[in-house]
Amino acid sequence: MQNLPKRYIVYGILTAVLLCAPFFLNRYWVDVLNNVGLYAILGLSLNLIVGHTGLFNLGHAAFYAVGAYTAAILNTMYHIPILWLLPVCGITAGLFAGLVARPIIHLRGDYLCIVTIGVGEIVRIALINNVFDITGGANGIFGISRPELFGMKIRKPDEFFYLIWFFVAATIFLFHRLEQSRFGRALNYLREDEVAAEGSGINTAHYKLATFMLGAAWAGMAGNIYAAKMTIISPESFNFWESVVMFTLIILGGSGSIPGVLLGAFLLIGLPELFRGFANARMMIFGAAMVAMMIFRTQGILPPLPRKFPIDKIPESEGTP
Amino acid sequence: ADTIKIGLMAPLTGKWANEGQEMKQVVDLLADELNAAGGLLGKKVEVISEDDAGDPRQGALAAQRLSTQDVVASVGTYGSSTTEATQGIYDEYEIIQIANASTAVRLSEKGLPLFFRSCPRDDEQGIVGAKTLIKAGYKKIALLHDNTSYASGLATEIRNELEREGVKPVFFEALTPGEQDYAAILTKMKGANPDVVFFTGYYPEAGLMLRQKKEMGWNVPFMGGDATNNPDLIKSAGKDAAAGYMLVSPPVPGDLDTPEAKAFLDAFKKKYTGQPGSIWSVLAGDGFNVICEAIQKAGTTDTKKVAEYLKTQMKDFPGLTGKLAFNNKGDRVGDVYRIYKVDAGGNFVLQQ
Amino acid sequence: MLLEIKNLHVKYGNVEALHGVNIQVDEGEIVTILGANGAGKSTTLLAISGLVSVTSGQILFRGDALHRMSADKIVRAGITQSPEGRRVFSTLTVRENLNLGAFTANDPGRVRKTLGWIYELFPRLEERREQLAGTLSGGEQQMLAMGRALMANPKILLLDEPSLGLAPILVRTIFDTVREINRSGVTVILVEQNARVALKLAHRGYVMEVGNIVLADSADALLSDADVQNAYLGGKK
Amino acid sequence: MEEFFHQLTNGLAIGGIYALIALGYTMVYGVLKLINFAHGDLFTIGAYLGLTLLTSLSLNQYLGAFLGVLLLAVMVMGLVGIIGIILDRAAYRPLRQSPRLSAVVSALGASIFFQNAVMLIYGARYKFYPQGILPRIALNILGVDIPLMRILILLTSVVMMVALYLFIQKTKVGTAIRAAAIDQGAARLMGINVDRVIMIVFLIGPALGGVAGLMVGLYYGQINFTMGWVYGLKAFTAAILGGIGNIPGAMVGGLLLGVIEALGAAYISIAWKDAIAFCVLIGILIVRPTGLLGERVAEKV
Amino acid sequence: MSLLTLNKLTKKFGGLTAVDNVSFDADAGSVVGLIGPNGAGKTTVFNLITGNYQPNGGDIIFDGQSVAGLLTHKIVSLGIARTFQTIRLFQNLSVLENVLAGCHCRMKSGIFGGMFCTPAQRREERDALKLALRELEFVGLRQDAEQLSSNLSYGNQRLLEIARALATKPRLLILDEPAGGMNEQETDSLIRLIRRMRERGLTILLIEHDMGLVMEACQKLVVIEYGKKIAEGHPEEIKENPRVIEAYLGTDEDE
Ligand SMILES: Nc1ncnc2c1ncn2[C@@H]1O[C@H](COP(=O)(O)OP(=O)(O)OP(=O)(O)O)[C@@H](O)[C@H]1O
Ligand SMILES: Nc1ncnc2c1ncn2[C@@H]1O[C@H](COP(=O)(O)OP(=O)(O)OP(=O)(O)O)[C@@H](O)[C@H]1O
Ligand SMILES: CC(C)C[C@H](N)C(=O)O
Ligand SMILES: [Mg+2]
Ligand SMILES: [Mg+2]
Repeated sequence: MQNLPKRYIVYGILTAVLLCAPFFLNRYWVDVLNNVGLYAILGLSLNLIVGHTGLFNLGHAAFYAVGAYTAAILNTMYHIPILWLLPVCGITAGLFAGLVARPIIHLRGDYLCIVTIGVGEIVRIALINNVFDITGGANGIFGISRPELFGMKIRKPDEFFYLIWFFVAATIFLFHRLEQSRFGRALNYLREDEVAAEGSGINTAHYKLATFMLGAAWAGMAGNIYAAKMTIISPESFNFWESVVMFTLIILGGSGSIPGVLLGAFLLIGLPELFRGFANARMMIFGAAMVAMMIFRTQGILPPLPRKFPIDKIPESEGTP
Repeated sequence: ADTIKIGLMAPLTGKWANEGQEMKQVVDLLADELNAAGGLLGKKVEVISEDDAGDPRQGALAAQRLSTQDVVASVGTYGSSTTEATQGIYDEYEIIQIANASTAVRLSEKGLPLFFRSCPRDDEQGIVGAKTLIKAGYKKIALLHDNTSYASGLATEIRNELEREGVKPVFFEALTPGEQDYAAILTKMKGANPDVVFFTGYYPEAGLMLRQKKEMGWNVPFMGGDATNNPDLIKSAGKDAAAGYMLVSPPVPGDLDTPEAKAFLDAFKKKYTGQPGSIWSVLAGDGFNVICEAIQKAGTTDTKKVAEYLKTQMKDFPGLTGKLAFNNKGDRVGDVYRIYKVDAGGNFVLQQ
Repeated sequence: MLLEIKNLHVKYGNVEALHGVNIQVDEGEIVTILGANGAGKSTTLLAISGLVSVTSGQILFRGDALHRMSADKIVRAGITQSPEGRRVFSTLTVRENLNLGAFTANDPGRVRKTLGWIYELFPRLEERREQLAGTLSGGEQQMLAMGRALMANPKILLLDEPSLGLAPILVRTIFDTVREINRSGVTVILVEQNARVALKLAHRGYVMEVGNIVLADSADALLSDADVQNAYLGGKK
Repeated sequence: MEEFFHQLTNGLAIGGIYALIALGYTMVYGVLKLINFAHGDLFTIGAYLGLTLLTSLSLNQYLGAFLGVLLLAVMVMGLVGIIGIILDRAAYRPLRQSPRLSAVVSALGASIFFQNAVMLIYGARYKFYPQGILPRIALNILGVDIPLMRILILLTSVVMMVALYLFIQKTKVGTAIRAAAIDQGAARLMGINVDRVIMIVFLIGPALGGVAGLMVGLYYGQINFTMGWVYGLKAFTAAILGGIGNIPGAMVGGLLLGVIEALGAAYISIAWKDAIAFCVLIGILIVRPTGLLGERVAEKV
Repeated sequence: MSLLTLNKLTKKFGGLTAVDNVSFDADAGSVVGLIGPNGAGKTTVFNLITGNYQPNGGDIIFDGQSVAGLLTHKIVSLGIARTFQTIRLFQNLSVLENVLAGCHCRMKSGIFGGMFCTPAQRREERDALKLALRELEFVGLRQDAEQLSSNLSYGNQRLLEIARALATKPRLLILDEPAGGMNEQETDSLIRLIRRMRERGLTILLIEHDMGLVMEACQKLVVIEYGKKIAEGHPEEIKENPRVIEAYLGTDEDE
C-alpha cells in the first residue's frame, strides 16, 4: 500500500525520460526505441493470450502479418492513408484469428502451441507464394506511403518515435483497465483452472476465442504501424522467430504484467544492440543471458502485482446477502 | 574528423554469415592497404562494419547506426530485400550506398541519386541464362527457384525471356531452402521429363540436389544462376555429381586475371590463408575501391559530388572484377556475366 | 528408539513451517499426530520421507541420519508413506501403481503375496486393476494410495489422513488394517482429522500447534485431556 | 504408380530422421513436460562432433566402414548425451519448480546459445562430410532405386524406437521414468531416484538427437550451424502428431510427417508442402486433440 | 414442490455403468444428502447435473426445465452452483478474486466496457465487489479477502469454494464432501453454515461421508450403491435400513 506511490514516481520519471529521449539520443538509438515500442505493443497484445489466459501461442506473427499486409495492400492499391487503415487492420487480423482459432481453441497446452506455430508458418508460406496474387510473393510489398498526421508527414525516427510510443501508451492505458475488469479477471480464471472457471459460470470457450481475437487485432494494428515505418514489408519479417521473440519477451519480463512486458521488450530488443561490441559472440552471449535471467528470476523479472480492490470503502454489512 | 569513414553493412550473423564475414575480411584488407599507401585526401580511412543479419529490420537498424556515425558511403549488402529496407534511410541522410550482391532489378529503378551497385542485375542474368539454354538447344526446360526474392525474381526473368523465344518451361516451382532432402522434388521433376533443369537458388541446395539426383540415377543436366557460384558447391555435391554443372555468373575470384586481382588475391591469401570463396565479397571490395577512388578524384567527401563523379566521370576503373563504370541509375555497366562449367576435377571452368 | 526427530525446522521459501519439532517413536508403536489445519503435520511426515528439505535439526532412524538421505534411500531403508492428497499416478493403471509401490522390493514372491493381501483388503482395487488411477473415485484413490504404501512391506508406515473421503464402513476397515499390520510388527505414524478414532487406535499421541509440539502423552491420557477434548474432539460428547 | 512408390520411400526416409529426433524430444517431454527447443541444436552438435571425430580419428580406416561408423555413432551419442546432461543441470534444473513457460524460454535461450557457439567454433560456412565413408549402393525395390543409407536410417530409427519402447515399458528404470513423468514427488515416495531418472532421460534423448545429426551428416554430407532449428521444429511437429510423450507416437508421427511432405510436394505443390503438412496436422488435432496415438489422459472432476 | 428432479439418469464409462437409472428429487428449500460407498457414483451424479459429464440416458429437470446436456456455465447461470471433491480454487489469485469469479455470470460488461470504463461498468463492478464481500462475510472469510487463496487453511479453502458458489446467486447448491479434511470443530461450524444457507432459501444437495453432519443437516437421504439407488428417505429411517448398514455404514462394534 505504502510503496504504491513510490512505484508511480518511478514510472513517472521513466516516462518523462522516455519522452525526452529523441532530444538526447541519436537517430539510431531512437530507432532502436521505436523497435522496442513496436515489440512492446506486440508483447502486450500477446500477453493477453499467453500471460493472462495462459494459451500457449507461438504464432502471433501471423496476425501481425495479416495486419501489415492489409495495410500495405489497401494503401498501395487504393491509396488509402495508412493510419486510416488502423481499425481495418485490427478487424481483419481479429477476424482472421477468430476464423482459425475457432476449431483449435479447445486444444490443450503444447498441442495448441504447435498449431499456432503451424498457423504462423501457413500464413508465411501463403505470403511467399503470393496467395491471391496480392501479396507480392517473396518480394513483399514496397512503396507503402508514409503516414500523415495533422498534415505532417512522419518519416524520421524521431517522428515515428512519438507515433509509436503514443500507441504504446494508449495500449497500456486500455489494457490496464481491461485487466482490472470482469473480462480481464475471466481470462485469469481460465488460466488457473478451466474446469473451476466453467463451474463458476464462465463461458471458457467464448473467452478463449475473445482473447485470441483481441490480441490478434492489436497485433494487426501493430502490423499497420510496422508497414508504415518500413514502407516495405516481406514475408521474412513475419517468420517463426518473430513469434518467438514476442513470446520470450513476455515470459522474461513477467507474464501477465504490463510493466514486465515493457521491460521485456527493452531487454530483448535493446540488449542485442548493446552486445554489438561482441561482434560474432553477440548472439551466443544473448542466449546465455536469456537462460541466466530466467534462472535468476523464474517468474520473470517483474511479475504481476496482485489486483487491488477498494475493500475498505465497502462497510461490513449486517445480515445475509 | 581526421578519418574518412566508410560503412560496411553485411550479414555478419544469421543465415548468410559466411558471406558477410568474408565481405568484412575483403574490405578490411583493402582499407589496410589503402591506409598503408597513405589513405585518402591525406586522411586515414576507417571502415565501420555493422551486422544486418540478412534481415530487413536488422538491416534498417544497421543503416541507422551507420548514418549516425557520419559515414560517407556504405558498402553492402548481400540480400536485395535487406538492401531495399535500407535504401530510404541512406537516401534521407544523403549517404552513398553501393550494394555488392543485391541484384534485384527494382533497387535501381527507383531513381535514388546515391544508390549504386558493383554487381550486375538479375534481368541481365536472366537474358544470359535464357540465351544459353536456347543456344544449347534445350526444348523441355525445368525452372526451379527457392522462393527467395532473388531466386524467384530471376526464375521469372528467365521464364519471360524463354517465352519470348517461344519456349514454355515444362516445370516451374519453388523448393524450401534450408532443407537437406530434395528427393521428393527431384522425383517430381523427373516426372516432367525435362532436358535440363535451371535452378536459380543458392549453392547449398544446388549441391544437395546434384548429389541426390545422381544417387537417384537421373542424369539430366543442371544449370544454375550466380548464387551457386561458390566452391562449396563442389564439396557439397561431390566431384562426380558436380561434373558438367553449368552456371551463369560473374567470374569466380580465381578467374580474375587483372593484375589488381592477382595482387589482391595474393594479399588475401597472406592475411587470411586461402582464397575468398565468394565473388560477392570481392564485389564488396570493388564497391569499396570505387568509392575511395571517387572521393580521391572528386577531392571531397561531399556525397553528391562523389556520386556525380561515379556516374559521369568514372570510366574503366580497374577493379578487382574487371573494369567498372556506372550508368545513370547507379548500375554497373558492361557485361559481367560468364558461363562456367564444372569439370571432372571439380573446378569451375570458364567457357568460351 | 526407532525414529527420533530432534529440533526439526523446515522452511517453505522464507516462511518457517516447523519451529523445532521433537518426536520419538519406538519400534512397534502406533503414534498419532494431532493438530489443527496448517499446524505442520503433513510437513513433518514429508520431512521424514525426505520430500521437503530440513533447515536444521535431525531425523534419526535407528541412529542413521535420515535428514541427509535422499528420498529414495529413505524408502529403501523401509519408510513409506501414503501422502496427503493421495498422489496416485493418474495415468497409470491401478496395478501399475501398486507395482510401483514395490519398486524397491526385490523378492518377487513376497511382492506377489503382498499384492494378494492388498486385493483382499480392498476388493475394489482388484476389480479395477486395469482402470487408470486418475479416473478412480476419491475413496478408491485413497485405498490405492494406502495399498501402494503397503506394497513395500515397510518398517515404518506414514499415513497422512488415510480416512479422508472414505465411507464409514471402510474407515473401520482401514483402522482395523492399521492395527493388524502394526501387530505384525510395522511401526505406524498416523495423522488424522478424526482425532477420536486415531487416539483410540494409537499408543501415543503428539499435539501440534503452528509448527510446534505442544503436548505429548499416551493416547488414553490425551483422550481424557480437557484441552484436547475441547480443541480436537469437538467438546464433550 | 512407380512415382507414387518412389515418393513414398522418399517420405519414409526423411520421416525416419524426423522420427529419430522426435524420439528424443518426446522422451524429455514425457518426463519434464518441457519442450526442449534446444533439442534441434543438440542434433546439430551431433553432426559437427561426428565430423570432427570422423576427420580426426579416421576410425573407418582402421576398423572398416561399418564398424568405424558404429563406433563413431556410439561416441557421438555419448558426447551429445553428456552435453544434454549439462544442459539440464545448467538451464532446466533450476527451473523445475517454476512456471512451465519459463523453462520454455530457458530452452529457447539455450538453443540460441548452442547455435551461435557452434558458429563461433566451427565458423559460419557450410561444413562437409568427406564423401564415400559408407558405400553408396542403391537397392532396387519394386523398380525404384533406393539408396542403402536411406534404408539404414529408417532401420536405425525403427530399431531405436522398439528398443526405447521396450526399455520404457518393460524395465524397472523405464517404470521409474514413467512414474517420474507423472508426479516426481510421488515417485520419490516410491523409492525412485528422480534425479537419476532425469539424468538418464537427458542422456538418452540428446543422444538420439546426436546420432540423428551424425546420420544426416553422413548421408547428406552438408551441415550448417542453423540446420537444427528446422529439424527440431519438424521433430516437434512429429512428436505432437503422434501424441507427445508417446514413443511409438513419435515414430508414427515422424514417418507420417515425412510421407505427407513428400506426397504433398509431389501431388499438390512443392512450395506449399510445409503448409500442407501443417494443415494435415491441424486437421488431425481437431479430430484427435492429443495426437494420433494420444496421451493417456485421466482427468476427473 | 421439487426444484430438481433426476429421472432415470444413466452414465457409462466404457463397460462400467457408474450411474444406473437413478431417480430422485430435491424439494425446494431442503437439504438432501447423497451417500453411498466409495465409487458408488455420487460424484458422477453431481458431474452430470452440472454438465461436466453428458448423461447416456435419462433426464435432469431443474425448475421445470431440462438441463441435461447443457454446458456447465449455462447451467450455472440457470442457478446451479457447486463445489468440488478435491478443492479447485484459483490458487494464484486472491480470496476476493476467487469469489468475484462467481459474480461473473451475473455481470454483463464486456471488452469495451472494460477498456473504456463506462459508468454502467463501474457501477456493476462496485455491486459485484459488494456482493463478493458479503458472501465472504457470510462464510466468515472477509478479513482474508486479500490473501492468496492457497494460503488459506484447508477448511477455509472449502468455505471459500462455497462462497464462490454462492456468488453465482444459485438456487441449488451442490456440495461434494464439504467436510472432507475438516476436524470436528470445523465440521460443526459447517453444519451451522449449511443451516444458514438453507435459511436463505437455498436448496442444497450434498455428498458426505461424515455421518454426523449428514444426520444433522439433511432432511432427506438418497443412498446409492454400484450406481443404483438402494434407499431413499428420512435420515433416521436410513440409519436403520439394514441394506444401508451392510453396504455403507457397517456395524458399530466399538460403541
Ligand atoms: N508447499 C508449500 N509452500 C508454502 N507453504 C506451505 C506449503 N505446504 C504447506 N505450507 C504451509 O506450512 C504450514 C504447515 O502445513 P502442513 O500442510 O504441514 O499442515 P497440516 O498440519 O498438515 O495441515 P492440514 O490439516 O491442513 O493438512 C501451513 O501454514 C501451510 O500453509
Ligand atoms: N472418467 C472415468 N472413467 C472411468 N471410470 C470412471 C470415471 N469416472 C468415474 N469412474 C468410476 O465410476 C465410479 C463412480 O465414481 P464416483 O467418482 O462417482 O464415485 P463416488 O461415489 O463419488 O465415490 P467417492 O465417495 O469415493 O468419491 C467409480 O468406480 C470410478 O472408478
Ligand atoms: C546471388 C545473390 C548474391 C543475390 C542476392 N542474394 C540478392 O538478394 O539479390
Ligand atoms: Mg496435512
Ligand atoms: Mg466422490
